[in-house]
Amino acid sequence: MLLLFFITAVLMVVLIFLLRNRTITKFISIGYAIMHILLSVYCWSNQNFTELRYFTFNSTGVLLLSILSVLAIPTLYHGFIYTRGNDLKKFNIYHGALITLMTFMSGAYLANGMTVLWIFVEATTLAVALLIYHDRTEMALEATWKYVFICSAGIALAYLGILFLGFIYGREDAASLTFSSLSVLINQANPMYLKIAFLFVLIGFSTKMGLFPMHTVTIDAHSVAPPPVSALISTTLMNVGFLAIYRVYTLFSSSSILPFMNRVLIFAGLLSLLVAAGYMLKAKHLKRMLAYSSLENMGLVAIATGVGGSGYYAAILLIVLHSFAKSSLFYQMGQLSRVLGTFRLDDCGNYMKLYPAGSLVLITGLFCILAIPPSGLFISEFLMMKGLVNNGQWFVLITAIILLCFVIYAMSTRFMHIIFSNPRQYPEFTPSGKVRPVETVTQFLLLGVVIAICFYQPQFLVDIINQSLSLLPR
Amino acid sequence: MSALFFLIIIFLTFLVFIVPKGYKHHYSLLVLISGVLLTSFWSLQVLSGNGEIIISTGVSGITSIPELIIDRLTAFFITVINITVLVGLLYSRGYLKQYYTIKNSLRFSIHYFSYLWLYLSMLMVVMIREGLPFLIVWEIMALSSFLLVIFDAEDTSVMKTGISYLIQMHAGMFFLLTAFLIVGKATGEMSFDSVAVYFSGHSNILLFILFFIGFGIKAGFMPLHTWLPQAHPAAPSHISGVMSGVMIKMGIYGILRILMSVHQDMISIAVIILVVSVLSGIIGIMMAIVQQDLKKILAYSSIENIGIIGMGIGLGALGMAKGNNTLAVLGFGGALLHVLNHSFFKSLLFFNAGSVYSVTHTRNTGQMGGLMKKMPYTSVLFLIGSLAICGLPPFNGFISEFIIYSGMFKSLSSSGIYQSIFIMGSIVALSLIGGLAIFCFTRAFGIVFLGQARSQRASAAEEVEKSMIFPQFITVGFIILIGVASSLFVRPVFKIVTTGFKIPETGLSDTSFISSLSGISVAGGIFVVLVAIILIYRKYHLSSKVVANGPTWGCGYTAPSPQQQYTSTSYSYNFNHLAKPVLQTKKIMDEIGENEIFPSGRSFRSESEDVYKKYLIDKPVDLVSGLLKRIAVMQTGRIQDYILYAFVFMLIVLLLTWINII
Amino acid sequence: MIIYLIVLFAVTLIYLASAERLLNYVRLIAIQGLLLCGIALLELKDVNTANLVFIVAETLLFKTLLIPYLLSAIIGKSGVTKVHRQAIPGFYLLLFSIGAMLLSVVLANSLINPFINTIYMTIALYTLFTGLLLIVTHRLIISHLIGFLIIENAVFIFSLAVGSEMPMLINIGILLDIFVGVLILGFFGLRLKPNTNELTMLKD
Amino acid sequence: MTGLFLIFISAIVFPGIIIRTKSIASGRKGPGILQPVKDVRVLLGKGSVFSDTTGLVFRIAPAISLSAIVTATLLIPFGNMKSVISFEGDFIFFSYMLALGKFFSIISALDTGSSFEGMGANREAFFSMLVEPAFFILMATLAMFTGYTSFSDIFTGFFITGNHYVLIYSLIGLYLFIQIAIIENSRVPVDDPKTHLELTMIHEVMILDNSGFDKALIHIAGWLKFALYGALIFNLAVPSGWNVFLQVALFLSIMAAFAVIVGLVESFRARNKMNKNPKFILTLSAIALIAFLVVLIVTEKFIL
Repeated sequence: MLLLFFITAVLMVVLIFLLRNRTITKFISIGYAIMHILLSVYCWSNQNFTELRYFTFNSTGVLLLSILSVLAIPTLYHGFIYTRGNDLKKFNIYHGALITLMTFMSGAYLANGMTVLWIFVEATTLAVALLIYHDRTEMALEATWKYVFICSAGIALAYLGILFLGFIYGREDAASLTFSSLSVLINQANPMYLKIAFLFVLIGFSTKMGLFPMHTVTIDAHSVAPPPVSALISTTLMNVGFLAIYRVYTLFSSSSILPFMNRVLIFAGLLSLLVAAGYMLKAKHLKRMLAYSSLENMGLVAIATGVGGSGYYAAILLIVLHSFAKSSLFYQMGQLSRVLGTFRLDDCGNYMKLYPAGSLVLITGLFCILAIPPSGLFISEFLMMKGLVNNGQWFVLITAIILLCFVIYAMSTRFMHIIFSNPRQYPEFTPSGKVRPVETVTQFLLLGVVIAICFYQPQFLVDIINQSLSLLPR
Repeated sequence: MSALFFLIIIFLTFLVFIVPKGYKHHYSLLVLISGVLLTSFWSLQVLSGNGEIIISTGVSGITSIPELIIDRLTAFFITVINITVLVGLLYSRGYLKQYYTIKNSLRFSIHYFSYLWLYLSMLMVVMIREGLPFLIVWEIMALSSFLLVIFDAEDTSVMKTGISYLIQMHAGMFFLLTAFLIVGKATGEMSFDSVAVYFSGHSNILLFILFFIGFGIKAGFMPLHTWLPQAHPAAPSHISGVMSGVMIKMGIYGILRILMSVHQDMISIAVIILVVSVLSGIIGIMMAIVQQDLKKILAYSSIENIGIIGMGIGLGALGMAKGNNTLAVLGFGGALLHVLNHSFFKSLLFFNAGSVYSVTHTRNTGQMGGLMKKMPYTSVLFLIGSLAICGLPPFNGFISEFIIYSGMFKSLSSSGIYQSIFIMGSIVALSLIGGLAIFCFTRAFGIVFLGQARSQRASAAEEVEKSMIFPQFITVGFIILIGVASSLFVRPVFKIVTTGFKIPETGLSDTSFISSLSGISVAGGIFVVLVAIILIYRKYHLSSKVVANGPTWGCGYTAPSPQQQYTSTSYSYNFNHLAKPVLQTKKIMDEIGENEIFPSGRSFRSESEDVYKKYLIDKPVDLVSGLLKRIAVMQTGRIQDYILYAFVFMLIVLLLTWINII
Repeated sequence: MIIYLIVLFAVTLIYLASAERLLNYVRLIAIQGLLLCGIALLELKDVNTANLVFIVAETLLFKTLLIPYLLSAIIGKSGVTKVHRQAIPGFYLLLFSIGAMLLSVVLANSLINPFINTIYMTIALYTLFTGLLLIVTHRLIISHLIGFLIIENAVFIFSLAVGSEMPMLINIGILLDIFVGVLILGFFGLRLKPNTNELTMLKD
Repeated sequence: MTGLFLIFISAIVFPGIIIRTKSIASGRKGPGILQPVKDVRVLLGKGSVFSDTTGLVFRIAPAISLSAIVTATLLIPFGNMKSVISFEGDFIFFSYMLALGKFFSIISALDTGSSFEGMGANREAFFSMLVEPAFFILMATLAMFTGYTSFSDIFTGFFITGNHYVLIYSLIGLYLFIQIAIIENSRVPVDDPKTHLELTMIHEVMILDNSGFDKALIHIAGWLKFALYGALIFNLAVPSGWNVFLQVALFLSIMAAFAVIVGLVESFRARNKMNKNPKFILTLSAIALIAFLVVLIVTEKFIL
């Protein structure tokens, strides 16, 4: 079934570039989205089943894959609206690159070996580069250049980490061994190797995950990419980065360096919170601020994983809910740019009068992303803090709380400024097409899911998360 | 089955978005009334019968819908919530008419939706006992009140206050969160009952302080109060009425619930509460006296009344610590009754301040005056409210202060040296607060309603429409009812306290104390009869005499102007002079330079900014945000710096592992 | 015999640290490609044809011919010949590279492991550090590109250090890496306008 | 009931005695004792002028303040006969009822809208706020000493304890009640009724605009307040056990002595500077606290 999926994907991309017809490209992309949903349904039905020797459907991969399939439809829908004005060539490049990106990401989710995962992650960088460069502006060029360069440099570092993995067993095709077989040999390795391997992997994949050391380029990429693409980047692509680090973390969790890993993750998480809070206070551009909020949430995920115990559940739940909340906010950016014409915060204003449905999305989205209780993110924040209190890490708890308060202050002032205050100079920009409120339906659905999970977590979600934590120490 | 009704009401609140703009008010009134009926049915059932009702819905999942447990204390707080929230919504119809044309229908639906959810979340706060759902509902209360406060968010100062309010509520919630987590860590389960288990095993003082700070921020005790005087003037009046009448009482509810499960070192807890409440009471009312903004005066006087409630609780705790049952019952009983009374007269005062604002469009007392002639109903209601808040006899404020006083006096003779010093201190504090309250509210009422109109706005004022006046008669009815027939209300309150705090049934509730309450009613009755007799005789007497009108006695000065009247600053001048160390009143006038031969126009403004806000909130926040801004210099745009960060991060981690910190 | 090639490789690294002209960089990259091809062929004993084709393609075809050609085209277009004043003075860079060399020797010895040939470990670490140093200390985009290519060479040497013969998967990985390098060079190098030798518009 | 009757009589006589002592002290014969009553009767006969800036409050305030003081008198016991209304904690009701009277007189002064009356109102509110704690400390001390919390029980139980410290409390109590009466009625040390400069007055300036019937009510209220505190002084000074006739005689003589003292103080002492008053009033609370310390020692709580 997976092979069928890959082949049809390649076929579709080729068709798009051959036929060069706008409606056909639309149908192909919708067909691809449906096929993707079928794939995730298939993966749900037979979990832990290995296909094509390098891909197993283990629970974390399947969970993140289903998030991608859920987000595929709205991304395409908003993509159609966004690229309505572009010429045919750009339109086709956009959709071709989008399909390749989604295929590579699905491959990364299901990979069962580090090198296979590494190859797909490298491939996603190339696919994303095309999408970021969609607007063909000077800033887009610079952002793409930086993104590709830093990502490949980071991934090269990650590859060194993987090679260190290989040194541990001395066998030639070590890197290609599946995770399960690797975990058996883990404890006779020299801990210094494991530490350096984990460090390299963490720094390498932090470019993808948007965690502290190499988060800088993802923020540039978000501020330049078209909103539906940045919705995908800031959610599913970051999940790929998280998955890579998470795989290595589970791999090494049974060895003696578990405390080292936890402390490094908390250290990186706190630093990303610090940087995010600092930049949020100075944010002048709306999409960059959302990118910093992703940095902050990924910092929380890192702290949650580093906390252990109830923190693991919190991390996975945070990843799932963050994907929904952040993507709905980025879809809303598409409409906001059409209504207000700019992302510079000083020129945005009285959004409530111009587009009430959108401002309602902004208000609910603000509370969901800031983990203020009706949002499910509060549950994961609660579990994270529960872990912190159980481990007695008071310093981490207090700094996290203070930084979160600053982040809440910064984001709510800017969001409320956009919605309520009247801008300094009324923008002479008249909205091009009539922005129909029906476009916000997808965003309300996603935010509704986030709020619903705060009150009632369905059993299937709880089971799959617990399954994905089965390898980790209790 | 009754849980089903509650879920239906919760569902109905979402439909307010669909209802057309004109009928949003009626729809939300309908939903509110059904909620009030349902919950008051439950609370009456509990108050009349004994024991508690448990309403649970059998839905599972990690955070399944929690059980709603209603015991006597919850039933009491439900009645407090129901009455004021209902009157608030009825009042808001007239008040919001002025915004009808300016704001689009989504703003109104958000407003009514968050009003209903403020009501529901307050109900659930008092009904839920489990840790996590309690925190969720606690934050929903803060969130819905935030949305209500920023109703007219067009002007940025309202927006800024709203956001700083949200942040302080969120910080308060984090305190509660940490406290519950500590309990969860020790006892494995997070709820109010497991707090009792924790208290029996461990030292109570630290955990109590955490809870006290968390609930104290919401209640508005002195050092944590800084959001209150900002949020209330910014909010529309019916919201600030409901918020300061009812919402800050949730903090008091939380403190009472925790106190019920305290086992050891109750004395130090009682001393902490007493000291903090005395501080809040005195400094709260002292700040109220020097404020110019009418709603700020009322906000600071809420802090004072919270201080009085806290004093009652502190004395109750002192009584329980020393095993002095009369002090315990009277202390807690007085505090609970003052919660009810305060919700009545404070919401009454805020509603009338709202009527004044909706007519004169200003809150600055310096521009009001002589409104009594133009707005008779509003001013009579404001007068009743200020009489009640000063605790003057025929009204309900006096009853609760009387209970707290008699608790203190009764226990004086039977208490040791330190306890009697504390009680004497609180007697002095309470009497001082009484005097200061009279000073404050004579100033507020006199300057705003009496004398001549000081500005064109005040002279052009006319009475608000009837729909804003009639709902307040419910509250006035309760104020007078509690004032006169006080034993009707005091007996159930004592029952709540004795069952809640497990204090053995003293002879108190039936013989001597109730007789003193009836004594008060008799004396009050005599007073009213006397006044009536004198007034009737006066009417008859003056009918036969020559009654003429003339200008006020100006000591010969023939052209008095309204500006010469005593303004709010001059009224509080000598007090301000006396209380200089506590209230730093700043005089803002740009000095005249030496070489300025013909100085240009000067303006003088004196304001007293909140000392606590400056030192406790503004300074640390600016310090940390300045630090954060300096740290965030990483996004330099150069690729080599980005690679450098990775390199440096790796070196730091390797270094730390080498000297094995990590 | 391999030792001589490795020592020569180390010498190219030192020259890289002290080079001034961009064209020198290109020549050094080509020499490194050659050396890598020699080391790989000598190191891997039982090389089946598929592996052989891979290695030759990687080293000879890409690293010695295609990439230097693209680099010189970019340098010609961008009009910048020397790198002085665009980076920290060469003398200090050389000091850093010597420091990096000592560090890699120390590190390689501390990571003694029966499966790893420590010589390869030292040279790989040294290449990695030089690559990072080149990126960090220069402001020109082209020197960033060259730094990146050197990190690619470090990865190649690392994979050699693993064992006697190269697994297929690692080859694909390295090939993909080099492909990305070529993509960056080809697509972006040409597209960048000559005067934008450093891009710093996107910042906060 | 006899207590009530006696208080009314002494109220009528009280102002006359003060004026008489002041005139004798200044070498004049002075008007008759009942002269103030005659003035009031003249006032009742007159019509009244209302300023057009005043409203409802100005018209009902005098009536309310008078009836507040009358209800307060109902609480005062006489000898071992209980007062008309007596319940536990009735002195709290007593002081808050007086406060109610003050509240209305203050806002009626503000209602006239003149700067003089505003000044008077502000001072009245400010000084009465400072005097409240003194009264409460004294009553708390007495409640602590006797163990009861209503006027009648305190005063009856006050002398039964047979403890010679009783003398100290009665002396302190006497001094405090005299001073409180003087402050409440704005007599000399705090305010000079005879001054004609509105800027320096307190109580007189608040009733500048009242006329006719209302002014009469206010005068009566003033007298009653004096009689009230006189009765309290009597209850503290005279043990309740003695026979009734002796107590009635003593009551009247104490009342007269109280009036004479007020007159003498008014003739021989100048008025305090206005900003010295807060300090003067605070001394009262300090003295009351001394009484509190004495109680602590007496009831062996504070072992020296």
